[in-house]
Amino acid sequence: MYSEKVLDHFMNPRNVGEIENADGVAQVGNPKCGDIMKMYLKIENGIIVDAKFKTFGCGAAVATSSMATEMVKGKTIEEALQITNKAVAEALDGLPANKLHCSVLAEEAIKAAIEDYLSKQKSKNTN
Amino acid sequence: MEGKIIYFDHAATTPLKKEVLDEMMPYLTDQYGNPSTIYKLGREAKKAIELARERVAKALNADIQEIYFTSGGTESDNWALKGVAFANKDKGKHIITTTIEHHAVLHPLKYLEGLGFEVTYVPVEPNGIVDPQKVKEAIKNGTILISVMLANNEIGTIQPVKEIAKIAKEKGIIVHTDAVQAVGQIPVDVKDLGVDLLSLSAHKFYGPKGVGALYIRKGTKIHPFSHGGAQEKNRRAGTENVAGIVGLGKAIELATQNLSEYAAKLQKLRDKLIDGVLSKIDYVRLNGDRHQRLPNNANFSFEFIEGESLLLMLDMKGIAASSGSACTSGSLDPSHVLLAIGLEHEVAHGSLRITLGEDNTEEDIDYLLEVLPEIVSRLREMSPLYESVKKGGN
Amino acid sequence: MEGKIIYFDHAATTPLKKEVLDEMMPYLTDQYGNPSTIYKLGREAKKAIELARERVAKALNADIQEIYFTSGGTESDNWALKGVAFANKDKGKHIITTTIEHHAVLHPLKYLEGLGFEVTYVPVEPNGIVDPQKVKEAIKNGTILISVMLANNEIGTIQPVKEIAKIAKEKGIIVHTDAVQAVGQIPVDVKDLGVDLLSLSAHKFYGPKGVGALYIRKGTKIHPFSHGGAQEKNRRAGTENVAGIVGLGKAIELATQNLSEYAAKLQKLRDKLIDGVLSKIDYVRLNGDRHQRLPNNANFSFEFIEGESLLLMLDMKGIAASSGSACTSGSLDPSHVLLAIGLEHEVAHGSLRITLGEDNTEEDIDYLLEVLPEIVSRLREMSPLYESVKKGGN
Ligand SMILES: Cc1ncc(COP(=O)(O)O)c(C=O)c1O
Ligand SMILES: Cc1ncc(COP(=O)(O)O)c(C=O)c1O
Ligand code: FES
Ligand code: FES
Repeated sequence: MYSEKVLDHFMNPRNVGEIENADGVAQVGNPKCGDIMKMYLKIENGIIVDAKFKTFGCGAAVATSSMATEMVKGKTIEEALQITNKAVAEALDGLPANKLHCSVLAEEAIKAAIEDYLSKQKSKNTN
Repeated sequence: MEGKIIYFDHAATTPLKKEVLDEMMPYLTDQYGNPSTIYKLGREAKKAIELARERVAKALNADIQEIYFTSGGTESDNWALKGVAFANKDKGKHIITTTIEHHAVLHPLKYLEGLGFEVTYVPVEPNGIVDPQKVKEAIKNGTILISVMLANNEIGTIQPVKEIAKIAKEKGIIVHTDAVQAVGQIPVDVKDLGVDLLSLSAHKFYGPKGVGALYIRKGTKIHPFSHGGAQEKNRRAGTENVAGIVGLGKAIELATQNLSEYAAKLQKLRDKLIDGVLSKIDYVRLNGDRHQRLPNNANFSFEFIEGESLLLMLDMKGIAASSGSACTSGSLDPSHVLLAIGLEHEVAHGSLRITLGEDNTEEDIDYLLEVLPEIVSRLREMSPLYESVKKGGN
Repeated sequence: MEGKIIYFDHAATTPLKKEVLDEMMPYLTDQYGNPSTIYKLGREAKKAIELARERVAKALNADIQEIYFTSGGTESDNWALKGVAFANKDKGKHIITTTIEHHAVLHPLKYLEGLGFEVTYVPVEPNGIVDPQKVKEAIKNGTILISVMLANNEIGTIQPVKEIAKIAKEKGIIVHTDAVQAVGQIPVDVKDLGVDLLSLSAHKFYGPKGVGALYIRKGTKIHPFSHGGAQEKNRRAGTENVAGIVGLGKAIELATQNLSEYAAKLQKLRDKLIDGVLSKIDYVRLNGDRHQRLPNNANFSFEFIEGESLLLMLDMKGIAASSGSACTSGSLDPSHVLLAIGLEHEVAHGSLRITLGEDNTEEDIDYLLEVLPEIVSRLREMSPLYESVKKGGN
């Protein structure tokens, strides 16, 4: 069912936790559907220097969170926004068809956290 | 614990017993005759089937002619429901069931709704047991069938089928019970229960997969489900799964012979498990009635975590168990049973079902009680839901 | 020949091959997981099922997603017919079949007639083969399904399913073929045949009893037959008969690998048998086309005698065979197939079906050719019908 890589990222998730005073934070998903992903980003000069997550969800949800945080680290905001759920799933050597929706959550979490960062920037600038 | 699996999912399926396989083997080798044929090889196969039928009848306190073999619990349920609905539709088109039936009952009923039947789904109480009075209130003109499971496959609650059958009989309504989880766990006596139809499945009591039976009380109006050859007195066509039927017969004989001893052993383990989990872990609840439940079933909900993750971590530790989380099946809604007893979606997602069997020991329970708290807290540490509770709580 | 049985009833069922049982054994012992579960034991069972599906798909030249496992040929036929009828009834309620189909096709169709469907039974020619032109003529507005068997189970005739499918396709009509007797005897390629649905059953080609498959071409509108769990992509509910499915997969792989060799061997034996019987016994006819028939099938009618008596005497001699006599089944009418090819009732009663298999040898045929004439004349000596012929004849 799950690839070795998925199981590895599930059992040893990278970047679990919170970032104090993160530059961008967002929570996506719905506990009703059994999946919530919370993403924390630390951003310096337009580059994501750290990422952490917390996830309530299945093995695929945890593994994609872990992989997504790995993938955004070191990337510019623009690059990070290009990351698709497909790319995350591929980086994990694929997901079962009925688990692809869990990877959508990862893509949404990145985008939402960056949006949070951008809107904070905006309000900083306007203030 | 290297390599060894601790199997805690006996409600999903059970291993085939050695003695059962031994009785099946001739019918997988030399005794390959088709039971419908008249030469010796065929007559031997026929005899084997009839012995199995006798054993099933004896186990259920039924008459031999009331037992029909099927391809499993799902076929038995489909046959009972669709067969009775179609055969009695002139008398009415209303059927009563509960909200916690297995999909093998609910989905045929959904199908029948599409064909113009009306179904009332009686809700269960928070402890997972249906109130017979509510079933009675659901009866109306045109009610032809009531189907209530004897024991629930997820939360293990035992339903008051006998009381319901009594109510139904007064009104001349046919009663079916899905006893797939009950047979081999609690005594099942069709005469005492007073039901007209009863489904069972061999692989739930150490028999083979893909074979089951339907008890049909003499005189019950029902259509065949599979039409074709004259097997099973023209009521269930198809060359018989001889080895499977032989296995079913032996398995039910063994299961009913040792029932009270077996149940007592499992109940003791179950209680140890329940007490242990409730005392060692917080934010946890036991689903289903504490006492009126199968001796081998424990079902918990752990708040803030999700069931599939829990199962995967248990699997890594060599433990096989089950969950009512939707993520297990990749669908959106968690178990309809857990929702029916009033759990919130997010709580239902964090459920764990442990169902014990004869291969389980005290040590197995100890091991589970050792690893489970660690796993639960590890998953909670990862959970954004737990975060807010911790913050709010301290 | 003391003690040994010569088995000449391979159309009724076949012995399970050793290699097939060997592949099944793990799933009857250690690998007992429920394929729907997510831990390792369950995943292994799931993998085994998917390998079997791959093998069936390969054998039939189908796509893997087009293969669904069932409890046998009868269920496959029931599902195909009822499933298509119910799912397409808005388009029409007319179905076409032939007069020589198996009861697993005819009886579901009778049932559908009771539910308001209309069925045309196209007669076959005296050689037991249906004329595609007559099928074409039976098509009308509202024809939704044509079901014609690939090979007949009694007289072994091979039907022009490919031509029929071509005609049907031009009119957008769904085509089902019951290939239960064909698989393992002749090449079966769903794409070449052009059918939408195809039934098969493992126990006819040295696989286990109680397991079969239905090929459903992608896009074919069909309802599920058994509703319940999400197995088989939500189209055939019920915990899978894992060992049986594994056996089906292995059996079909073996059957198609050695097909031409196997068929050539049996055809040679069959021809020896047919030539021998026709030359050694008088007042006998071969039923079904001499050439367009299964390599393993011979079906004779011996005038003035009755089939059950014949079978019992053969049984005494250690020979297992079959008959289309009504007396074999205790019913009144002899085989509908023999009547459909124009046999008088009394002639149909005296029929003998010999179906060969890989365990049969030249010596078996010699033995049959030795004892059969004796038995036939002994029964004729007892027959009042023969008496008058003898008197009239000589
Ligand atoms: C209560 C109940 N009913 C029906 C079934 C279906 O039986 P089977 O798996 O033999 O089709 C099951 C088991 O899956 C069950 O637990
Ligand atoms: C042509 C044909 N169709 C259907 C069937 C039914 O298959 P099963 O015996 O597996 O139910 C048979 C065999 O009995 C058959 O010969
Ligand atoms: S989080 Fe529910 S299926 Fe992945
Ligand atoms: S003569 Fe007895 S059944 Fe035909």
